[in-house]
Amino acid sequence: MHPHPHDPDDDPHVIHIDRGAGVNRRQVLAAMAASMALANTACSPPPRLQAHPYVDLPEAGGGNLPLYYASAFVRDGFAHGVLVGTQEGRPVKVEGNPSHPSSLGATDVHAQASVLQLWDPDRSSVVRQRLARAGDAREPPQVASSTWSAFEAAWRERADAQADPQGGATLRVLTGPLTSPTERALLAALLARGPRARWHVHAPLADVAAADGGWLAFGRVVSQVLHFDRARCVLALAADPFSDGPGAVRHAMDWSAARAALREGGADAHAASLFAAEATPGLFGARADHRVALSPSRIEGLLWRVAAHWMPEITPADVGLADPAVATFEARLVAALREAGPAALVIGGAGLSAEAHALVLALNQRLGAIGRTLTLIDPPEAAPGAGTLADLVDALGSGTVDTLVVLGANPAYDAPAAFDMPRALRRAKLLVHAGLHVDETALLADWHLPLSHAYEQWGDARAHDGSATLLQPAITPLYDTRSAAELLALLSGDPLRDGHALVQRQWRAGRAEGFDTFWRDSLRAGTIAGTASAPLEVRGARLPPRLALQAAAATTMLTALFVPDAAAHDGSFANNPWLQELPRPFTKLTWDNAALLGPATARRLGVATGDIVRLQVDRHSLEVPAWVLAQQAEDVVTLPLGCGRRHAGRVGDGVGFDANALRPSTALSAPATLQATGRRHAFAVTQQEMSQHGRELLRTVAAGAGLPRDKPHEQLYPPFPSPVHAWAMAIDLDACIGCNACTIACQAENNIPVVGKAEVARGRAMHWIRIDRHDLDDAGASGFQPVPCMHCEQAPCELVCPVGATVHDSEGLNVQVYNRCVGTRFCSNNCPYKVRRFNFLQYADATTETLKAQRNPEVTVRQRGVMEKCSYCVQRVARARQHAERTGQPLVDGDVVTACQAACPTRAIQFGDLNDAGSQVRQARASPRHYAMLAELDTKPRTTYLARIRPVDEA
Amino acid sequence: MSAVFSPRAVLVVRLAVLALLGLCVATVLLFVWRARAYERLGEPIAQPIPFSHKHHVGDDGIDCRYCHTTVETAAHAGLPSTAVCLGCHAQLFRDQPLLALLHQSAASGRPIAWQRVHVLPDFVYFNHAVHVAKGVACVECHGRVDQMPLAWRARPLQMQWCLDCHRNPAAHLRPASREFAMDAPLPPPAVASQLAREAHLESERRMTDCSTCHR
Amino acid sequence: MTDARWALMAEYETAEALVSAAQAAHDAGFRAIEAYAPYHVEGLAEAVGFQRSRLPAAVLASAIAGGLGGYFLQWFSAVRSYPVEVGARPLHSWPMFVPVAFEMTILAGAFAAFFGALLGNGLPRLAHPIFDAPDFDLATRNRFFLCLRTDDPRFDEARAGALLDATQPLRRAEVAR
Amino acid sequence: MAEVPVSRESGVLRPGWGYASVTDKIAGLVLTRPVRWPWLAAFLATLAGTVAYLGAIAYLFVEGVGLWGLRIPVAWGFAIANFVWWIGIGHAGTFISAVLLLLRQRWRTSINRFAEAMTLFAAGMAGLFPILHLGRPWFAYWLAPYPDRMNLWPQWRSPLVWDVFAISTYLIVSALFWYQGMLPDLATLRDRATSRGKRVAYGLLALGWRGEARHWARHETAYLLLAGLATPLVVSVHSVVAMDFAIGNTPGYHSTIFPPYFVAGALFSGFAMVLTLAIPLRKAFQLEDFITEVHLDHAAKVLLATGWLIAYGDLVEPFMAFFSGDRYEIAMTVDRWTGFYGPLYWTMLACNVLAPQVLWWRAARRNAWLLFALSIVVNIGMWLERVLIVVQSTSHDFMPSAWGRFVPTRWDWIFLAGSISMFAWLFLLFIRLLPAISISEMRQLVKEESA
Repeated sequence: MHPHPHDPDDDPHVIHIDRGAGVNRRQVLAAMAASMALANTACSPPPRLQAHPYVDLPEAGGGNLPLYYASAFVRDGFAHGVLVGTQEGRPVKVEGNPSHPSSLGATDVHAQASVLQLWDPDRSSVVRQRLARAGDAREPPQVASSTWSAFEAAWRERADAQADPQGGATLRVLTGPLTSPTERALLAALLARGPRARWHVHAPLADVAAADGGWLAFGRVVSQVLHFDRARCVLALAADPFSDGPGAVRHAMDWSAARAALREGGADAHAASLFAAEATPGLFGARADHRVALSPSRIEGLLWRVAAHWMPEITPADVGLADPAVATFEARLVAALREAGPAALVIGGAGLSAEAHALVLALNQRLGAIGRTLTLIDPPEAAPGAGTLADLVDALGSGTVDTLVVLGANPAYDAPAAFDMPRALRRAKLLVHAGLHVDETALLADWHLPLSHAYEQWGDARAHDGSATLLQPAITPLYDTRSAAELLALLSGDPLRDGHALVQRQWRAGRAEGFDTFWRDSLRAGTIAGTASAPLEVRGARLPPRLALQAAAATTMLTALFVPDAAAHDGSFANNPWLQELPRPFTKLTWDNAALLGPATARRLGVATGDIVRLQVDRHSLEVPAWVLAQQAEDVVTLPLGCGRRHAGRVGDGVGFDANALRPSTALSAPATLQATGRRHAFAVTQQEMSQHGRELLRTVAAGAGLPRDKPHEQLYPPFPSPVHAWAMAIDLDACIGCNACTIACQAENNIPVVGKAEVARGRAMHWIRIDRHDLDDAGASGFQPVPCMHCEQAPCELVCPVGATVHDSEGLNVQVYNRCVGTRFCSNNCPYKVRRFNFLQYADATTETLKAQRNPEVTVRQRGVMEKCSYCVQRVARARQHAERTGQPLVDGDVVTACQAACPTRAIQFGDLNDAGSQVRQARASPRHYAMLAELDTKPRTTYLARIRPVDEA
Repeated sequence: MSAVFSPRAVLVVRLAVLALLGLCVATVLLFVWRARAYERLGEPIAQPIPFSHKHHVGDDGIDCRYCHTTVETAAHAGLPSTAVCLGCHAQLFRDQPLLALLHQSAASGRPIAWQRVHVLPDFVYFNHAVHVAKGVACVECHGRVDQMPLAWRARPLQMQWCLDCHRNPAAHLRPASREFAMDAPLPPPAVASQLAREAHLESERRMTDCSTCHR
Repeated sequence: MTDARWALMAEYETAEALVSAAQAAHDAGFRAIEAYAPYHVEGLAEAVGFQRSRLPAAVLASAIAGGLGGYFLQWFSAVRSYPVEVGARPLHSWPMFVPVAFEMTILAGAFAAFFGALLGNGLPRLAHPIFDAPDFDLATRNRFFLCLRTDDPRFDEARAGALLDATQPLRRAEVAR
Repeated sequence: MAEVPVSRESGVLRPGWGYASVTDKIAGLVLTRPVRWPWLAAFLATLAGTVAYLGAIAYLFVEGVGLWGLRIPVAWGFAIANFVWWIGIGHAGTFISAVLLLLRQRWRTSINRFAEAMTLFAAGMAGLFPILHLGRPWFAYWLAPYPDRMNLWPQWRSPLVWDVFAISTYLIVSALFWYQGMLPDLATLRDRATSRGKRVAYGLLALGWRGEARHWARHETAYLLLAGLATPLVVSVHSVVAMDFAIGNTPGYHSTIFPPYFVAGALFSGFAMVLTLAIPLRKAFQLEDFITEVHLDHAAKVLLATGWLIAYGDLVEPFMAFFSGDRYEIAMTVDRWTGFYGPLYWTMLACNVLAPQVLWWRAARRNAWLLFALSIVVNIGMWLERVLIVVQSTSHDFMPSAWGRFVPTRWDWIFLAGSISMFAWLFLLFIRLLPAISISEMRQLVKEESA
């Protein structure tokens, strides 16, 4: 099933010069062209290239068509089902797995970027052993590369000590959130071997309060599976269900699907009305029909007031004072919730107290939502009996820990500052760390063991709804690495060592007969049927005590909110350049993080965007750059985690600030104070102007209404027909939530280079599809608009190219011919949509082998001095056409799916053939909401938009 | 004062001017020659194993597809893997010193490093499968491989040359049955146009679109 | 009959003197007359019997050819050789072809004017008998010269000499071949 | 010895000059080298600048145009502004020698030669920039039509291709015109020179010119014909350059007034540069008798007139923006006034429209040093004008979400300075090696202006 091991260099279709001359061909061509131009008359013959065939043709065949392997992308322990697309044996692109509950075919930015994580040149590739222990952090540790067998030998000795029944040496295992049945079974076996062995879980982003909320309400931990498709009214309190948690993509998908009727202009069939009370701007809030920005304490006040309508037992004393600022919002909300009844859904998020979370659960129950718009399940990551990080720190402090194994976690970086983790870790007598990178923790460890990437290993993990998901390798490990399961097997001295065997053993249990078919079907589907967690039966929720209204009586203290960075997440993606250069949805900030402040708060503190401020949380303080954001709640300062890595790699080191240094505990919020320092910080942003200046670029319509059809202009010339196919794209702005998945998908598919902070600051970001954010009103409502190339039928860019490097083809594509481009850049000047990107310098990395291996062989890697832009994934169009021509079957709608379209979690992007009367894009163009951007210029764009629908009561 | 230039001086000047003109012409010719040299037409190329198409195709009559397995299904015709060679040479001539490298490769698992004969710049996306499906025979671009002791490039593989065919494909088509025959003659025009119709080739405009070959 | 001398020469101080002398020589029937001046003297060429040059006609012809050629080049390459759709403009977008055609017109005309003049004047000609004539380096400063060539069929030593003397030149000399 | 004829007082030539004295004076500039040290100092300084410039170019070819402050949306920066500016300067020469010749303006005689030289060098500097500006300069030859093995041709609808033809034609024609006019003077140098080397060198260049009557006649015809061809050419060239912008749809580019506006601007900056060069030249080599107050006065008048043409353009641009009611044009115009580049705009107006108004006063027109200062101001103003058109327009076009500012880097300035010093270097070479004033035409002038 998985391809035969082979180094990409030995690929028959990867052409390169002899090892001797380590230059890439493009440089040679350029050099030759240059030398010709410079009339260099030296008659050196062109370089003779070599080709390396397979030794044995792999099962997969030598063809150049992509092969997809159903596997999973694992983040925070949860599986997101994906299809790993390999070209010539190399994973180059990830698509969503349509049959996976968390994906339904869509992906988010991290899943899209995960393929680059696999090829990350800074990945840990060898076992490292520390020879002598450094007295303190300042001494550089003496480290030698070692081998797995050496480690195993060393481990055996300790293991025997641990096995001693009379309280042998203590063993502690620290993992991130763990849902993999195989790994948990192996871990259990390991812990069973020694009486004084214990497991600790460290989830830097886990919301402790939410878990406690479950205890308060039902006396147990629960996790919620949300069903947006069944909801008629959704209230998100300090939560962003469209981007937080493993179910985010599914939520967006369900919500979008449920709006279909509304979008068709029909009656408001199942479209949910979304209410957001958020402390910091999120994708859900931006898309909500009604949104208010409030500090967590005021959000809780709101919650209690709203809950009181359904819970007579809540006394007026508990309700507290009304909040005039949100009166209208509140009224609308209550009405909407009433109307929705059991189809209502209330979601609580990070920053709320445990009591508030409990109240949210109780309210949902009272509304009848439980079992309908949300089901409660046993948390797949729940680790009963496992200790917390705090427990571990205590244990370490007491010096009773002989051996500590840190598996796939990086506490030395992402633990709260209060724990002073580096010091604590040094107290362990033997510290073993296993991870993808030689990170902050690895540098403290006595042994560092390189782990395999998800796409290199056999494994399993659970989806947000508990469905078991299988991981299968799309390529054999690039380095001598082990999967977590294989490592645990080694640690526990399991007779089986091969990941494939381990996972099979796990799932063979009770499936002796028919296992092979079961296995094949499960692999093909990517998930194991019928493994979704069963809904919990819960008794009536207990009403939590109302905390003293100290929060309501807000002091001058700010509330610091610790949130995952939209790109770097908890720091595990910090070394991923695609993500670092990805504009954060609201600030359009790249290669950085910033402390977000509300406008009034900023005014009060005399802080402007770019000012460096000193933040004080408890006894920790840090100087960070501030960003004033209209959408941000007042009295709240948002601190994105995951940046400021010290040992992430060549990309992630020292990007932004490390907010963990301010965390007093694992809680996600804390009181903070702030004052300006008077110094300034330079940000690199991709969009300066958020106002549309009255230009209707992003247009909105009332529900059921349509836009006036702009009448066609008089034409001077006869049109050029597209006789066979006429490709076009339609983007539904009512569906777009601005999640950026398309941007990264495009970057992965089309070999788009990253340029770095300095170049982004100079306006040279290369993304082919950029997401413009427009302020829709002064209240801070945001609209997102993906802008790829418009493929204008009357393209201004083509007219001005002196060498015909950008021209039209007979299918209506505005093609950019890189090898003809001389780089006058007139096309970009003449492009009204400014979608063209230029290689001002040599951006494409021509030297790093692993990065070259990630590239899509179907797309030219652009040289310095060449213009590029969205090509409608012409390589995918070509692949479909060539298949049709070879097999003789005509192309049908859906045969060509662009990378952005495939990734979109709300199916906002349609691509197809205008000559095909039944095509999706044709129907989209017929919609009354359809319009072309800057239509007055009469460029006749092939990429057009469907207007966003305004909330019903604003129409 | 006497004249600046004696008749002899004039002669010298004339010669100098002539030489200068000659130099210009020479430079132009040099560049033309260099461009041609790049193609290396008809130049046999030394290979680590002196593989003879003449022997395998011409004498033994082995079909192209026996080694170039993906030519009908993929963009690349596919170089035969070591295993394919061993398919015969595990028995035949196994002790030939010439084949030592082959057995080494099989043993070590390291591929044989062949010298490329047909190379396209990597901004050109040529698809064997489609061309074969449309009736472009191997011999059309690769020449009489069955007469090459060591393979060489038979056609320039320059854009101009590609366009010649893309503009008038009918003149280069053969019936599917004869595509892999080296000595198949081009069918008469009537048949050719019939073939073109059956292959329903796209319009000349489509076939000369930049996006047909470049991405 | 071949003469060792190339011409008889007379030197003058003013343009008027040269013009009248040349006129006189021409009236006297001499045809192989050459007059040298440091600048363009009105009427001198006519005086030595120079008819209007055909240069303007040549320039016009060349300019027209250049213009047509330039336009044809564009039409051929854009319509015939490799037709490509560009910004939905017609293959033969003649208004866009005008500027280049115009520039080609000018260029061809200019070449004709420059090289036509050289050709007509028989230049470049680095060596010439006159350069050896006494004082002739002043011909590019402030002196005017008249030459009666010996290869003139009407040339006759005595008449020529007499005629030149009659014009009271600054000096008279013989120019060796 | 007393010369006949001798010039009398006339505005364009002081009295007391004859054929010989004129000839010796001007030929002397080249043959007996006066003003050695100042010239040498200037020469070495500009040579250093030129070498630095070439170094910068080499570095640019290695690194790429990313060295400059270019970005999306402002993909054109100083390089294009410099190009337009230089080509504008390159217009005065041809205008003076061709148009004024056809108009039989005697005052052109003593300034046309070095004005033409200025034209050539300026056009050369201009011609360099579009190539430096390419992303892949080594493929610049793809803009030329030739039968290649890709069967590809230039895209004739692009104004950039028109540029290639216009600029190269302009360079060639100006060079021919210049050389044609210089033939007799080269002969003069050949005959005046004393050292063998110089006699040979100038002899070769003179092509054996000997001033025969028929030669003079054809020479005159050809010269007039070239003037007749150069006159429409000079208009066409900057019109084409203007179309690089006018053809574009960007607000601030897409404007029908550009061709005449640019041509006027060209003459404006060109005459400014003529003064910038003439005034020091005349002082250094005591040419006050040839380049008199009358010349300065006339040049100043042209400056004033073209200055008003520019003012008209500067007025019509915003007017049309508001008159058209095009929201994008209006927004761009308001930004030009009040935006990031606002200060530059007002400085530009001060330099181009306000400053030249002093020329209403005769005294000012005849005050050499004031004119010199003014000419510098105008040059700066015109450069700012080009920069504003190129940079500010694109920085503020259709998509607010894509707006961005161009900020020049160190390298943008290096290339501007480099081209200026290379221009100066070439000009210094010229006045040292070739007659800076047309000798034969001066003789004719002596004749015409003599009693």
